[in-house]
Amino acid sequence: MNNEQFEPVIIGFTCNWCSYRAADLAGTARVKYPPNVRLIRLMCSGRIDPTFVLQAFAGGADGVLITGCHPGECHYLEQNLKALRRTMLLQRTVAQFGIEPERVRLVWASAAEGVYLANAITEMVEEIRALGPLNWPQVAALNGKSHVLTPAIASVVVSEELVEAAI
Amino acid sequence: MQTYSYYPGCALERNAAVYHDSLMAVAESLDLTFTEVADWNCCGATEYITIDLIPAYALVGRNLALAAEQNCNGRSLVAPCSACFLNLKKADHYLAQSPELNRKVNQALAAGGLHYEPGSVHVKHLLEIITEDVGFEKVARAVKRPLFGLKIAPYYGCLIVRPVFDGTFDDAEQPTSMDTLMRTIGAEVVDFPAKAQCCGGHMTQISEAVALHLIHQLLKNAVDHGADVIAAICPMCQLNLDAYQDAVNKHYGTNFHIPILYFTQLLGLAFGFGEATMGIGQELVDARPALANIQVKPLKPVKRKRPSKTELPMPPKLQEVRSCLKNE
Amino acid sequence: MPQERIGVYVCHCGSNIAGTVDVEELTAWAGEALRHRGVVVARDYKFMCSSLGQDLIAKDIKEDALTRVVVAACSPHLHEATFRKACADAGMNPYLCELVSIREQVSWVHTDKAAATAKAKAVISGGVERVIHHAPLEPMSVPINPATLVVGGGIAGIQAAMEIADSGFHVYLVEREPSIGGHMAQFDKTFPTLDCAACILTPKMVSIGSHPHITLLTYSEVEQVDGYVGNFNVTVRKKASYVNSDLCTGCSVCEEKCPKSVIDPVFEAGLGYRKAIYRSFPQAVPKFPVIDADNCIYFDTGKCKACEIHCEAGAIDFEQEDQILELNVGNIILATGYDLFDARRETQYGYGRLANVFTSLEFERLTNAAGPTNGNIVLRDGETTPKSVGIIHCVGSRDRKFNNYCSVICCMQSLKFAHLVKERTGAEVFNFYIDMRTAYKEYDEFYQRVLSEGVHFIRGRVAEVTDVSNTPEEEDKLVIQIEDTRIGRQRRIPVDMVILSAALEPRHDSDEVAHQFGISCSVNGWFIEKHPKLDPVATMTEGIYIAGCAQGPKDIPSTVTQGAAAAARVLGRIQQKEMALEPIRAEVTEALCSGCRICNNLCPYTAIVFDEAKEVSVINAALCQGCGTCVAACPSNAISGTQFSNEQVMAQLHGLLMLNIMEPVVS
Amino acid sequence: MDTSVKYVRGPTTHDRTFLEEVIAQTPVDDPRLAYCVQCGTCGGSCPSGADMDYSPRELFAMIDANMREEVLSSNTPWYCVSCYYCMVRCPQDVHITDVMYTLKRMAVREGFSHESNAKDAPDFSETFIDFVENYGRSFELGLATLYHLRHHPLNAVRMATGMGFDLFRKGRMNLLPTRIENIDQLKAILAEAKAIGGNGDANL
Repeated sequence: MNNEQFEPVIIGFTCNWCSYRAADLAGTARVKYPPNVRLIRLMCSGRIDPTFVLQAFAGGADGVLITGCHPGECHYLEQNLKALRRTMLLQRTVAQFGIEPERVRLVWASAAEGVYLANAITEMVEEIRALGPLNWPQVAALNGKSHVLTPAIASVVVSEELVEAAI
Repeated sequence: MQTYSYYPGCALERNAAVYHDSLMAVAESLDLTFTEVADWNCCGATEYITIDLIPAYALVGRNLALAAEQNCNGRSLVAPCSACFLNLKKADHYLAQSPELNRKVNQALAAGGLHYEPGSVHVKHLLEIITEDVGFEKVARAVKRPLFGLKIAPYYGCLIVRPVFDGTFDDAEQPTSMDTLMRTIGAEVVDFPAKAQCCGGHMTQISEAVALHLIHQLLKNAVDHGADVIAAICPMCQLNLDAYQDAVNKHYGTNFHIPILYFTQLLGLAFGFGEATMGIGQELVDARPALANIQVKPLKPVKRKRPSKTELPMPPKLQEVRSCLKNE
Repeated sequence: MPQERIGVYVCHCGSNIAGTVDVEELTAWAGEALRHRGVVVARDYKFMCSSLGQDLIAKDIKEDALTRVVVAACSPHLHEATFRKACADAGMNPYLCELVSIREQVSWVHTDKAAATAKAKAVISGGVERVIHHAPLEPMSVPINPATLVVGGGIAGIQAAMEIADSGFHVYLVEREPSIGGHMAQFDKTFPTLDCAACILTPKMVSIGSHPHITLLTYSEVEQVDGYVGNFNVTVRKKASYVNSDLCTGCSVCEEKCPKSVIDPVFEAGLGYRKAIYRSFPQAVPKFPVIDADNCIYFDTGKCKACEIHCEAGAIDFEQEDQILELNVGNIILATGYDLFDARRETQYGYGRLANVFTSLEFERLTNAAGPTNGNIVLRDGETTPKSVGIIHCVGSRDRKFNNYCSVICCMQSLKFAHLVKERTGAEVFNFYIDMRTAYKEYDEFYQRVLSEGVHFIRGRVAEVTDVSNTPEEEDKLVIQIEDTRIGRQRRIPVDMVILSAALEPRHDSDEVAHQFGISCSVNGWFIEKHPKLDPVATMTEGIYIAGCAQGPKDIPSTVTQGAAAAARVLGRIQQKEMALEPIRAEVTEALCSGCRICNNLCPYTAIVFDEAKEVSVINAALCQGCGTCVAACPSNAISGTQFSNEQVMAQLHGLLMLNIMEPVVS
Repeated sequence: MDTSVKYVRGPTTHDRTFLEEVIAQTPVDDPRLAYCVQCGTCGGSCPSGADMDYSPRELFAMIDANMREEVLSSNTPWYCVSCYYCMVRCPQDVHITDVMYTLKRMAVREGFSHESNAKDAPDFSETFIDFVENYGRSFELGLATLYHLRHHPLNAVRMATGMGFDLFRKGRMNLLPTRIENIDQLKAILAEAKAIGGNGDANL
């Protein structure tokens, strides 16, 4: 595939209090960023289940953007730090699957940082574009013909390591 | 023993040779080793950049590349001349900031078989090394003959404190590090509000009137506050204030006769080196009469007059606040 | 799962969405490509949020027996409530409606129409998949405790407290300093009318002090905030004042007798002195002094007790300790005010080095009849009247190195200063400004008045204030060096006194305070309001309101307006008696719980406890705030998060990636 | 964290303006020239401001007004002493000194540099770099003599007899320039640099 024309699909997880509002603010301020990212709103970045991320990759996403409040500014005290730990372990885990860890990116964005979030999205899209489409043969093997990772299979894949990360 | 790469700059080869000799002597007293970057070239001063951009950065880039190459990675590069210091620091900073500039400059360097990775050489001014890396305590321990009674106006000039790239080590308007250093060697530091003003740089060559105005302002301010000697940290500042003092006197009908010494000469004297070793006498305005003011014992501190009943309190100095914050 | 009957509604939002997204194509696509997922109706309309748009949905719910609704329009933070209500009015459970954003996240941020339309399809597809898994919910209802906490006793807090207490509801007013009054109490005159600040403020302060519905907690700070709207639990530390307020008569003899004088950095802005036992100022409310233990001779050496000896009421109590108070309130108003920019940071203006450079707050004290000079405008020596005064605007404001905003009040304040100097000393006055900003009722008229008084106005930002003199006229003067931008020339203007109109900054601890109360600060550090135009005193956190300069720099009229507005919002809540809360909570399915207790320590609100008998974890719904961390962490999938269940998120993901579409869509 | 918007040229139908050209030829992506609010901090701070025909602030307004010839013939950039006062004080963080260097380069390139009353300044720079390019080091005596002989023969005499003689007597002036060892390497680097885009355009 010609990388010049490759349009990656990125799934972004946002927290209801900071980063989703930053995305709203980017809109209100008419800041432009590439349309490759599709956002899912959660209450908190601490809600991010590693399975979500793996499911996104299995379902055809080329990158996953995890966003939350800045450390110390979590609406739920410090759940964003749990997202941080999970992200770091996720990056290690996906690397073991042969996925470039850069495909999982964590960005802190406060409700005031619309421009910052938009810039981070633009940067990530360019980076993933440079990496090219995700190729994850392990999942194909696990699932047979299906390209969808069921939660059940995912939890097998995820292994104890992620349970540790979740804590 | 701390080791630094050393970039003397053209002026220290001849015009400011005493700066080089005195800083080397002082370095030894302070356990510092300065290894000269082999085959360094001119930094371009403020001239090359006015004609050509990429060659100007490539010229500085060669020095940075040589410093990095000569096994000095991780070591700081010390420049005693403020203009050289800024050129080296600014080139490193801008190359890191602008990928395009970096690409072009490295393409030029490649023609000479060199390469420079922005950020690999940490450029520092000599004053910064002595006040921050060595520290005042160690300087104080090296003092053998304190300069009691000598009234010094510490002159910083521009390029050591300005521009500000991710924070400089001292204030851009009213720096104080050399003040403290001069007090550490026993000297008395006079109030010198013009301490970071411009010496005129190359304007002596382009518009003497502008240059003389600036030099006059500096000399007048130091003399107004009772200084015996001005301490300089840059060869250009020293040259302008020293060599043009005559011209200022003629132009303004003044009679300034204030010697301009490098701060390292003053440190050297306090560390016990002889006047000859410190190159005293090389300056055009002879420093020896002023140095004769050095006392054996410290002057009695002038008692601050009791504030009158009506006097309103002054806000505390920012430094005091800062140190309070550090203690918290 | 029986097939749901889903309606999809695409909003044009005028041209806001339709300008960048092909709404017709999008609607047609949703009706076709998502039909197999249950979409039975797909419509587009100019403004879905209008009553006609809402009627459209209501009609379909009734006539087409819709069981789910997806609206593709603006951010759920704007209109989720609108569409939920529309659905509820039509007889559908409101939580079966999903609002997806194709404005903030699509049309406003993208430019390519085809790409934007393609993304909008994915977003709708995600919404449709998600809404299938929605469950009908009932909002949780909580009672509203009618008591209110107001933090900060400046004019904003005073106004807010007064409005609420006058309506008959109880207010706890917490103030850090020994007296209420805030910055306004330090001022002499207020612009543009020049009425005396004390004359209009002190009566209000007195009313606060004696109000039957106000508990005044001065010299106190909030330590901890728990709970949620309607039912906050607030811990307040009332610092030991070492004065028994039951006995103290406020006679101030102790202050006279105290031998220890210290510079007062707060009320006198460092320009005057107070004693170690002190009231902030004579009209302080409450009238009781406090002992500053850090400076008290007795606390230092164990000797002195001059205050105790001379107190006839026997009110001095060196044994007093800090008190911890627990308050239960339903709503909280934060009116914590501002700090003045530390003008020493702009070294070129010489504040702290040059004696006769003053800050705006110092000058307020200098002009105040009750200030250190009894209102005489004099130099730092306390005696000499200046013959020329320079007033510098925008010190620390409109400057990327310090504060990248306009502090709003400085132009008017500087005009006021110019007038006062002129009126009281006849000195020559120079105002140095970048732009003159006098936008409010009667403000520009005041500028006209000061112009007529012969004050010089020099347009330009001052380069430096220096004591380096070049000419005999400059000797012993402060020289203001500036480019006079009216003539494009550099000028050096010698003056006797310089006043720096310093910026208003967020309180130094505003970040910690925001965190404590669960709200956020903007990039510049001001508390963020719920909506910058339409909801300026509410915050994203239910039950927490903001007023005055804590929200951003503003003058006294705007501050008072906000104080009253916040009070009105709180009174509205109190009158409701109870309010509906979003049912976003986590639940444990006991049959799946393995009792591993991993979730127990994760909860920031300690809402999860372990039931020893059943050996399962249990979530207390009243404490749970719905962050979902436990849901994500549960290794047995035993915890589900209402509205954000695994099924819902997974389904949305599935939809966003278009895995639900039979044939790949080529856009 | 800096979350400000970078200067991005909006959609336009016109050719590149003079302002955009100056921005593009100044090193580092955004010298922030477009943010000037005309406060005059630069003009007020400038040690040689009194002798400039336009204050830096006026020059920036003139750049925005496309007054190319007037700007490039101005003596203002040549009177800049590189003291950086304006740059540390500018509330909008405009890289003023760097912009002045850009204007000097443009003036030299486009032949305007001899229009201003600072017409000797470019020659001083050129004399200086002649030595640097041939020796790798600067050479004070040669620089001063050559430059003054060209422009101020009287000064040259004064140099030789007065202060210059004093400096020479004190051993503070070289009679001959020092040449670095690897001058060929430097020459190769500078030749390549000139070939790449010696005329600026760091961002082009």
